[in-house]
Amino acid sequence: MDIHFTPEELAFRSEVWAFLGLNLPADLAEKVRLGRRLAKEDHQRWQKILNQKGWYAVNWPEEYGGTGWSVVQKHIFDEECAAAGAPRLVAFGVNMVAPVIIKFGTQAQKDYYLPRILRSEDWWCQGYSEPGAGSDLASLKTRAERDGDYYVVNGQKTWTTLGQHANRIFCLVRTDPSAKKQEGISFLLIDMDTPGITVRPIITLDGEHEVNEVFFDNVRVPVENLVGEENKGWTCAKYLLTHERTGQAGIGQSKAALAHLKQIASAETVAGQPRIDDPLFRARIAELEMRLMAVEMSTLRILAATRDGGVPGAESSLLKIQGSEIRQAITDLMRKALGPNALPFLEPELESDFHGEPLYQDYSASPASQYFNLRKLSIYGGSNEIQKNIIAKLVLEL
Amino acid sequence: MDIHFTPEELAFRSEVWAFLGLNLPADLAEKVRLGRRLAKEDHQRWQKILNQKGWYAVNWPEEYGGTGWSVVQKHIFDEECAAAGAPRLVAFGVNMVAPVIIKFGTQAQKDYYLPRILRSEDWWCQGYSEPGAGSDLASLKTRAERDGDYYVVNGQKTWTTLGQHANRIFCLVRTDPSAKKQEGISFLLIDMDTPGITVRPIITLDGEHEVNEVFFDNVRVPVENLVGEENKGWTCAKYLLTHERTGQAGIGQSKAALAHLKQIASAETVAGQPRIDDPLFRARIAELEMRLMAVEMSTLRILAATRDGGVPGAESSLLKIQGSEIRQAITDLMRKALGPNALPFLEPELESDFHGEPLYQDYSASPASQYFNLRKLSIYGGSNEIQKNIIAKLVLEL
Amino acid sequence: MNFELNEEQQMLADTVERLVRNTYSFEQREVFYQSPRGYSPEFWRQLSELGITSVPIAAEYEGFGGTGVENMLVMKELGRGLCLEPYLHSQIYAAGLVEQLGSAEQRQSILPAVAAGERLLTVADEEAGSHYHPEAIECQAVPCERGWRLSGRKRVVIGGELAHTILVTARMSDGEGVSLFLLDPAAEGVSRTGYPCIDGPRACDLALADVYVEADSLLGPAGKAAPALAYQRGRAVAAQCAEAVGSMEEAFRLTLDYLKTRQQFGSPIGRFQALQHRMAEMRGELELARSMTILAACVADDPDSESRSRRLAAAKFTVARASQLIAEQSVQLHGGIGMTWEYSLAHHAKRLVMLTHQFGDDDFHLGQYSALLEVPRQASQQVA
Amino acid sequence: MNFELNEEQQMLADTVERLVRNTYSFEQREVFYQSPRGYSPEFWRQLSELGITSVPIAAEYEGFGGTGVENMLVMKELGRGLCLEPYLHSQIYAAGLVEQLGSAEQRQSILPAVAAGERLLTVADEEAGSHYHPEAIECQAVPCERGWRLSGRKRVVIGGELAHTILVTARMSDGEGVSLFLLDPAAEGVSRTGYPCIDGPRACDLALADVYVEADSLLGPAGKAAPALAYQRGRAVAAQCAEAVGSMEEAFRLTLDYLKTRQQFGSPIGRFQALQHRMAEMRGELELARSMTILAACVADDPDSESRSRRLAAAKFTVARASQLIAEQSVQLHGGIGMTWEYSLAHHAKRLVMLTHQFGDDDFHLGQYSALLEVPRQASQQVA
Repeated sequence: MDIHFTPEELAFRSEVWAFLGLNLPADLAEKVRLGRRLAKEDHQRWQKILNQKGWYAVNWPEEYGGTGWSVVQKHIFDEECAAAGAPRLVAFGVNMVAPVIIKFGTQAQKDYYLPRILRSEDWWCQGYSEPGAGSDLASLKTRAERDGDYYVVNGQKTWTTLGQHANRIFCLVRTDPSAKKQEGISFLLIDMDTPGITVRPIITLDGEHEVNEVFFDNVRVPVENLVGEENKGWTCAKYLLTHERTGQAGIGQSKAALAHLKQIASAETVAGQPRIDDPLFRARIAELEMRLMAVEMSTLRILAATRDGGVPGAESSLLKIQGSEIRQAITDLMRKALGPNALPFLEPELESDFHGEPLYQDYSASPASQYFNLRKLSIYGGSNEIQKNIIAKLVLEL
Repeated sequence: MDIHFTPEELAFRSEVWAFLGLNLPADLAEKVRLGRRLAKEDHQRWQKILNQKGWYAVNWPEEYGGTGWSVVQKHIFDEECAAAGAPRLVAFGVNMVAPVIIKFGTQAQKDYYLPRILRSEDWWCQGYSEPGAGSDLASLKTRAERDGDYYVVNGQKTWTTLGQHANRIFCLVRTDPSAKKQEGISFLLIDMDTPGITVRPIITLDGEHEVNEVFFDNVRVPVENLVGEENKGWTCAKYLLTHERTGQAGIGQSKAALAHLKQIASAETVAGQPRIDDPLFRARIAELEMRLMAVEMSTLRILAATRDGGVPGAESSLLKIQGSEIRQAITDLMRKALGPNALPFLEPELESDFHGEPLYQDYSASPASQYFNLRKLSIYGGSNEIQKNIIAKLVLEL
Repeated sequence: MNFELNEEQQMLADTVERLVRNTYSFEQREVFYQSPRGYSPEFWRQLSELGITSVPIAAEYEGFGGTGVENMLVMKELGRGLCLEPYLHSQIYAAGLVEQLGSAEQRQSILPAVAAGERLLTVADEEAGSHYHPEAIECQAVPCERGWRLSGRKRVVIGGELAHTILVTARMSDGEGVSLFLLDPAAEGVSRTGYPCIDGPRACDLALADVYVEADSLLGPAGKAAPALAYQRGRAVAAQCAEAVGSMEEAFRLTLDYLKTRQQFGSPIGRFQALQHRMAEMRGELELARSMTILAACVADDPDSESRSRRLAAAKFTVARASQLIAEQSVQLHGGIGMTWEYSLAHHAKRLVMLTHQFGDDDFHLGQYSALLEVPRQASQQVA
Repeated sequence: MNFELNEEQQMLADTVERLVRNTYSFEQREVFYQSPRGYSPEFWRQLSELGITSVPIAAEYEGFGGTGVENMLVMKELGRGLCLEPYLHSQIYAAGLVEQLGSAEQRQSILPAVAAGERLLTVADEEAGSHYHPEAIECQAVPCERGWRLSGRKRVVIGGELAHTILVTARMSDGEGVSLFLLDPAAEGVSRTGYPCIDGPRACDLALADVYVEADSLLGPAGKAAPALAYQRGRAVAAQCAEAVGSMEEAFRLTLDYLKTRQQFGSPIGRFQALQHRMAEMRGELELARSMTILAACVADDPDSESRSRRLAAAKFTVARASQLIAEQSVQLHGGIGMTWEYSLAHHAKRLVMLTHQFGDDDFHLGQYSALLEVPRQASQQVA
């Protein structure tokens, strides 16, 4: 037992650091640091750079193009990427549908989809939630009826993150309406260009268009797009959820955000005195930093204890709760550090292509927006309440 | 709407203050201030002084010897008593069984018991909880079977506070075992000297003997000791519970405790600097004082909104939760203010008759003990969880 | 001590409540928000017709002569409706400063028009580096012939784009202390950059480049505005607490309704005990916020004292904490739907959180209270 | 970086676990507590026979040469059993000071006997007004012929009644800084007042009235003990975190069992969602405490650095907060039964809360961490 990095791990960190220094575009890092919106092209640009190095599909098995890194290496990579201001990877393709295809897909599906994901030719989105089925995911109603070599899909999905960019969607659909809840659900891959699909934006409280409603009106999906067995889609869903929750811990992101908070709290002054020198505010930052240290150690410890490449079972629920709470707490303090300067709602300054003079400081437009935006962290991917239910049931056996 | 005291209220405060200055024995006040145990005689001495003035049965209707005070007057009285270090009144007689007897009792019961309570001739205790029926009070099992002019009582009560001093106990007993839960329960007054009653001490984590188990083995209780109707005891119980919860808010006690905390935090020094000058610790005290101010205002407001003499319904649950939490929070800080000096467990210094030299300071023996002792506040009188259930059901109608 | 409204007060509350309910549906509010002024001149006209704009102004200036309690009643309903009009900054805060500091002439020339809703005021007292400390400013007033020249930048002046007169704080170049000036925003050298705040109302940044103001635009004695600013910020804090309570009540009501209707796992989600307990806790905090808002309203017009300052700080602290709790938990209990622009709840959440960014957040008022904490003297002798 | 115990470490953990389970039932503990020494000499003998008392001592002094990880494994089991023996103060804290500061002769004469469990040590470094700040003391050392005279009072010396040697801190009368002296408690002028602490172990106050100690009782250079005290307190903090984790695990286990068996309202109370969620939250905090305890164990023997200090402060802070939460909630979830002397849970609760009163509570370590917080330099230039 030793929490010190080995010489090999330190060398790996240097390698990552050097790679980022050479290859991460400065304009991208700047946008990330300032909390700007990232355009689809911004994401794709970075994905391609990573893929060229072979560092895009970090979580895949080596035979499919993964890195074979240890839990600690992945952690170092995340942390360095976040610290350097690399865009957070959009998980739906590379870290969500891909592991499902690798585990449950046919050879043809693997051969077709995985390279397209690696090359950023496909942008995936997730068709899980429905208006009537949020936390109670298994009560979903979108139907897929077999018609020859096709499924005919009807229904509605919602909270589809970045669906406006996507050309593909993976969906949970009900293939056997007579079966009970979890049974009778299947996992389908759908081309967003198929006739009958409509995407409608949902504007969130921070004025952003990040999520969407997706409507399916007699959408014909070839049966070979079924992943795993018909009516066994819940198995894929559960497998994917633990992947998703683990990814959501977001330690690297939190560390970068905390560093940014400290910069803001040092730059913002009251009567010339930096906010970070106020004993109470400093203690709040200290408390958060200590908690983040604890969450980081826990994440590493829990991931290291797993055997199958760092995806724990029910304990991923703990990581999801703690990871989301700490990210929210950091944006809370960031907003507070700005005092009255957090009030202006300067949407143009948040645009990906904003190059003007900021009204106040370059960092001042995003903290309040981000604080509101990140309320989602404790809601999506299974709300934190659902995670506590899971812990009570599966970990505590209550 | 005006939260300022009227001239009459200010005059009343002066009157109470003057009375306490003349009549509260200094040795009693000293024991209270230092958190010493109070002997039965200590309580009785103070009760008799109050009764002589006509200020003992504050909550009774005037015709039975009550004061007819307004909610604000009662609050002023409580606050001044607590500030002066008057012993907290033991509620079981004067403020618990008495209101039940007044509301549901026969004339004979009123004529007999009320004067005895006023004159401190009876010490009452409460026979509610049972080993198998804590929060789920209505599941109690102690039976009372009719045998001629007597009930024959068998069973066990527990958590009987100061039962070792009592000569009377009021009990909830099951008179109809076939009825469902709340039905079939009756409210009985029992003489503790009746053959078949055994009292056994329970020692709590702070080493105190404050609560007891009471065993009933074929205890014969005259039928005229039934209060209200047979099998309708739950009505009395509910009535009493709102009285109990309201009394538990304990604002006066909390204010006195907070003042004591500030004294300790001023007296305890680190390298010569009073603890209260440490910015973080000072902020913790400030936060608590602000919260207490809010709880005080809420208590007054909720009590003032009631018509029948200051006993609200389900909203008393809010007062119980907030009142108990704040008292616990004060003892928490008091313990912390002492640092390592809170560790010694000096039981002799807590004795009512301790007159020796304290090992450290005269205030240092009790804070840690009190912190542990007051964990009871969120457990008894219906745990705070039960209170939240009540709020959800009766106030929020969820 | 009594907690009952008198008949007149109850009527006032009912009037505003009805007006807001009838003219300020959430859909209407969105229209007002998107409009050029960012609020509803028509609603403002109705407020003035009903005499509501005159409530905080003294009777001698054609006002209603209301106290903190009347202000509370009005602000609570404006908060419930998420109203965008600059009532707090114009009618209460700025008008209060004019009334406290102004000469008889200044008061007579300004306040009746304010009471009538015809003249909008606001206060420019925050700067980039002041963070709720109105004395920590850099804007300067240099004396010149028959007046002063003002230079500096002001931040986040609520309602500043449309105000007819802006009360500007400046540091005296030739001495100590902060002064207040009546500024005509059309004066040469004044530039305003407007924007919406994230919780709805519009504000502006104000740049003052050697702006000339005449001698009679000084409000009160030179360099001595700090006590009045502190006192009137206290009145504003009391009113803002009421606004927050109105918004919290509405957010709580929406959430409670949602819990009773939204079905998951085969029953209304309000049947789940964990959510019930959270609602009970929120209800408790709301109750405390209400109580402290009443306390603040009742002491807002008391003479200045440490006790008044402590109580107002405690009120803002309590209300700010409750506001954030109820904002966050209301969204959480709603799930995704609580985060959508098209649902009023999301805007209540924003309002409740961002209100804490005016007149001091919870930590600011915790600091204020700590500084004023009554500490026993020579306690060690007493207790040792 | 790896989180696995090696075979030897696993064996050590199992050995202590078994010994504690077999000899330290809660009923036995009560007997030990009531006995004159306040702990079990027999259990101590068993610890020494199995070599456990030697774990923290370096091999050159006939110790096992364990690191922070081995100390953690031992302390966790002692915490689980609520053991009353002064392992932490004697074998880890005091022995560590001797090892770090002592001359070769001092080390050789003391440490082998300590490793064998034959000689008990403790440290007297707290005074009434020091509150976790070992440099804030008043006890004085006045030089005299061939030695020093010590005067002053020490508070709450854990295990001080039975220690064969007490390491006493004193301020040098003729200069700056704190020194450490080896004190024979039988020396003239030493008086001890013993008592139990509220969480079980016994301690004493120590009065030193012109106590003569010889020149060779000085441990390390005169006036320069502060860095060693800070460093060894760090090792003690790491070990104490482990003790707390053992106790938390047991309190959590007892509570979980209780929730599964206690029936109310017709079902086990563990079926109530509000209690389930609270248990999930407690489980989360326990997990964090475990992780930080591992971190602390791994850095405890690192060379002194700000990074080590930060991590140890963070560990103690995290563990102290978790300890209080789990103590309070375990009692609450048990109801009255959790408050009774005859049930082990109540004693775990006391232990968990009162452990925070040694080596600094959560606020103390929050302050330490704040002081060491890494702050970006010239951040305003970087970000502006």
